[in-house]
Formats: sequence, C-alpha cells, structure tokens
Amino acid sequence: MDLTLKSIIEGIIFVFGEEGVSLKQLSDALSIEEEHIRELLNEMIVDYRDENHGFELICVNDLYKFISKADIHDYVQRIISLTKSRQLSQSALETLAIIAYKQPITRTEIEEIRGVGCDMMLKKLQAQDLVREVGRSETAGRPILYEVTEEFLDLFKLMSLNELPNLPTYQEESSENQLFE
Amino acid sequence: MDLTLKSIIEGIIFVFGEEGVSLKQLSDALSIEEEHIRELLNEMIVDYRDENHGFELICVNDLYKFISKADIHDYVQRIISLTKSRQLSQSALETLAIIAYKQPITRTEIEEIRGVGCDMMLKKLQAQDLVREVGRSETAGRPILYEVTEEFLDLFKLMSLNELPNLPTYQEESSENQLFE
Amino acid sequence: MSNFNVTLEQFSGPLDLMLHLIKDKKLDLFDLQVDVLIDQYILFLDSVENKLEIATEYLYELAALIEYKSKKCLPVDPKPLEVNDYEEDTKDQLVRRLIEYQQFKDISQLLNERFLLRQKQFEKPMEKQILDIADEENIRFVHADQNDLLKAMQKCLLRFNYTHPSQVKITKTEMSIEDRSEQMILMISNLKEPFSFEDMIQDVEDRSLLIVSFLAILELNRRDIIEFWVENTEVYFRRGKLYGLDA
Repeated sequence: MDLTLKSIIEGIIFVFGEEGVSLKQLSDALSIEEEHIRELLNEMIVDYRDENHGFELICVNDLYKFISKADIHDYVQRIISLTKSRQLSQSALETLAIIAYKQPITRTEIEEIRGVGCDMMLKKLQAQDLVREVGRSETAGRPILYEVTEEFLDLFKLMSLNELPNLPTYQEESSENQLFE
Repeated sequence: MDLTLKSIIEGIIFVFGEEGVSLKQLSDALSIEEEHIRELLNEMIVDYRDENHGFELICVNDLYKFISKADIHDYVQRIISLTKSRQLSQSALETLAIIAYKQPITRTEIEEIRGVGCDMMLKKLQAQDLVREVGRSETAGRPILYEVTEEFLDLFKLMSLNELPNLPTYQEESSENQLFE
Repeated sequence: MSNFNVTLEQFSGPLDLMLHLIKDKKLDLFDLQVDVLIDQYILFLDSVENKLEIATEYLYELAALIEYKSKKCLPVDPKPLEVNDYEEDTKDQLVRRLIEYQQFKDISQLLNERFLLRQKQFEKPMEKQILDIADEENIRFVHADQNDLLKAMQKCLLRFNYTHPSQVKITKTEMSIEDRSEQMILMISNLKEPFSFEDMIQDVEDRSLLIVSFLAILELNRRDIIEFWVENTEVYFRRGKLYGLDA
C-alpha cells in the first residue's frame, strides 16, 4: 500500500508531537520543494478543521503540529476526574526516574536523556513536591541542579535511593548485547 | 460545529498519546455504552489502515493508541538520525515464543524444549519487562511459573495472546519440503 | 569428509545444531537415521577449535546420543524387548523434541518480523494539557511502584540509544571531524590573516559542534593546513604551508 503524500506528512507531524516539525524538515525528508509542501500543508490545515477530525493542524513559530480540538478538552477532563487514583504519567515517571538515578542533575542533562524539553514537567514535579532544586552546577552558566524529595521516596515506598532497583547495564557489555544484539 | 462521534474518540486517543486510553474510559467520557464504542473502535482500526492515514489505531492490553505507520519511519529517519533499531537475538525470541505459547510455564519446561539452560535469559527478559513471574507450579519443588507481559504484546503489536499466529504443523508426507524451506 | 564452515555461536542450542545437520545432510526428520546424525554431531563438536567453549548442553546431548548408539552396538540380547523399547523411545523422543523445537524456531522468525515492523512505528507522547487538567482537578498521585520507575528509566535509555543524538541538535552534532575540517578549510579562505579562534567558530551554536570544531582545528594544524602562534596570551591563526595543496 502506498501512502498518499498528505498521509506521509500526517504521519511525520504525528511522530514529532508537541515539538512540531518545520517546512524545511518536511521538504528535506520528502525531497519535495518547500513551495509544494506548503500548499499541501495549507490544504491540510483546512481539511482538519472539519467535523471529521478530533485534532487540527497548526503552525506556530514555523513549526507544524497537531493539537486536539477545543471540544475534546471536556471529555479528557471527564476521564481524568473519573480516574480515581491518578497514575503518574509516563513523562513524569521518566523524568523522575532520570533524576532519581542520576541526581544531582541539570535540566539540560535530563533533556539529553529524554530527548525532549522538560521545563514544564520540572515545574510541575516541583509543585507536586516530588523534585527540588539543590544548588548549582560548577559548569558554564551554573545551571540549577535537581534532586528528588522525601515525598518522592514516600510515594515509591523507598527508605532511601539505595533501595532503587538496579538498572540493567545496557550500552556496556553483556546483558543488552545478548538480548538485543 | 459538532464533531462526529468518531472524531471525538480520535481526539481523545490523540491526547492520551502513548499512555493509551481504555474502552471504559472512553465509554465514561462519552456516556455511551461500551458495546457501541467498541464497534466504532473496531471500525476505526480498519479506517486508519487505508492509505489516507499516516498513523494507525492499535489496541494493546485493552488500551487504544495511535502509532505511526511503518512507512513513516524512513522519512522520520531523514529528519532525526535514528540509530540501528533494537534486535532480539534468536535465543531471546525462542524463549519468548515458548513462554507466550505455553504460559504459565516453568524454567525447566522451557529448557526441555530449547535444549539449553535459560536462567540468564529469563533474568534478562524479566529485566526488560517482557516476562514476569506469575506464581508457582503445584508440582514437586514448586518451581516458579513465568508468563509474558503487556510490554511483550506491545513489542509484537498483539492485541492479546489470542492473536498469536498458529504454530506450524509439519506433515510426514512431504516432510522434507514442509520442514525445511 | 564434510567441512564445517559453521561455528557453535551460530546455533542457539544443541537442537538447533542437530536441525542444521539434518537439513545439511538432507536427512528425513520423520524417518531419522539417528546414526548418521550422531556421527555428524560428534564430528561437528570435534571440529570446534577450543573444546572448552562447548557448552554443557551440547555435551549433555552428545552423551545421550552416544548412550543410544552404544546400546545399539551391543550384541542383540536374547530377550531384546527392553532394549528395543528403550531404543525406540530415545529415537522417538529425539524426533519429537526436534519437531517441537523446529516449531518454535519457525514461529520466532514470524514473531521477529512483527517485532521489526513494530520497531518502525512510533508513539507520540501524551499531550501536556492532561497534566494541566490533573492540576486543575487537584488530583494527587496515589499509586506508584518502584518497578514503574525502573521501567520508565529503561524505556528512556532504550529510546536514548535509539535516537541519540537527540533531535533538535542533530545536524550539528552529527558532523564528523572530517566534515567539519572540510567546512573550515572553505571558511578560512574568506578570513583575513591573522584570524582568531573566535573567527573560526562564529557559526557554532552548541557545545558538541564546538568540540568537533576544536578537534578539527587540531587536525588541520597537524596536516599543516593552518598554523597558529601565541602572542600575549592571544592565539593567532593563519593558513599553513599545505593550505590548498592538501587533497
């Protein structure tokens, strides 16, 4: 099955999520000139506005991304308020895990591992009292260092960080190589 | 503008991203009974398979989520350089297959089929969250029983273990050709 | 005699090896000539260079096969019932095991295809608005498991390995020292001598490119394409004697 050009663009924009993707990146990936892609994108912006889509295409700062339609908000809200015991989101878990395993750690270092920005996430985790600032790194720019809190230990029923389960060794030697060679 | 029911579902699933959303959550949010939603979701799974969509709808472990189509991979690769994808070793695959088809199963039973020890392999698969302990057998020594996890289902894009392809049967008549091709 | 170009590492166990030998010698699995298989198996294990490398499982199966063969070599017992039963048993059992193993070997390949396909399909992260809504609703986190934490970290690391270096900086961080050197050779042709380190890195936006640039400068210096000297703690550069000559 050959995907249509628009659906390839749809797929690419989908993958980049909230990060968005630029006209130039799309043009490079598809080896089609920007002008043509721009026309398609403009058509798509109109396409997704109709009642058959739950999200729409927007262009912010030259980055194209999908966002859910305003009407969806209430339904999502209902799901969340009905979910009695809120699980930590995958993003929150990942950010917490990185901090717990690597603390003290700067925001940039966390972002390097996760591959996405985590400014907002850090603020939320701080607001939830799961993460706190613990000083500044000695490196250039003296960025803020973060660590997890007692609240975090409590949430995960840990006496101390020493109790964290061991990370299997990936990049290095045996274990990963054998399983995922 | 009133969104169609399907597009509301599309929007909700879109918002929850990799976390996925369950039939029950959708049913609660929309105040529509599960049976009806399930029908719509099944239709949508088929809808998104066509060439006009860059992503598809999957259901893993009762959670519905969108994933990009395989064809999109190469385009995304041109934008961000993806390194070589994970590979499962032959031993890992065999061990997983045996557990998936025979679960719950003890280590000794797996070893009998494979003809090699699989203590380390089981530990690795557990560390990767592809296999978990699920109790103990009633037989002598009460050995640990293993089964595959939801992560396993996702890794192989299986809705449930029922979706596993049938084990091949070999016929004596054309033995040679049947077995080794 | 047959020459083994295969090594032990290519097999995932003794049964895998036996299946290979059966296929290689075009034996009929449903009417298996166990003797031939045994000879081939022994021959193969003999051919393995470092005997210590042979895993116990291979030796265990070998021992079982030899036991079977030795029973067959014994003079026919006047009351052969038991022996024959035993022989049949062993042979049938071996064939049954080989067939079952072949099933899983085949199905693993099928699973692997599914796995490789799924690897090419990406999920998108949850929208941030969900966190905002959770905040508005003042929902506290109640369930949390240490294993969730471990899994999250593993997922991160796997993804990191998969997509490293991270997206945004790709074009820059991906640049090799060689590519950067070529770029700099072109760039310094426009610079007025002497030029400074800053002049050469004016296009650098991130740290990794800075490091690559620095290494490229060292490389260019080594190749006599640029020269540098120090005056009053300031470093000055100029085109070297092989500039424009170096292929």
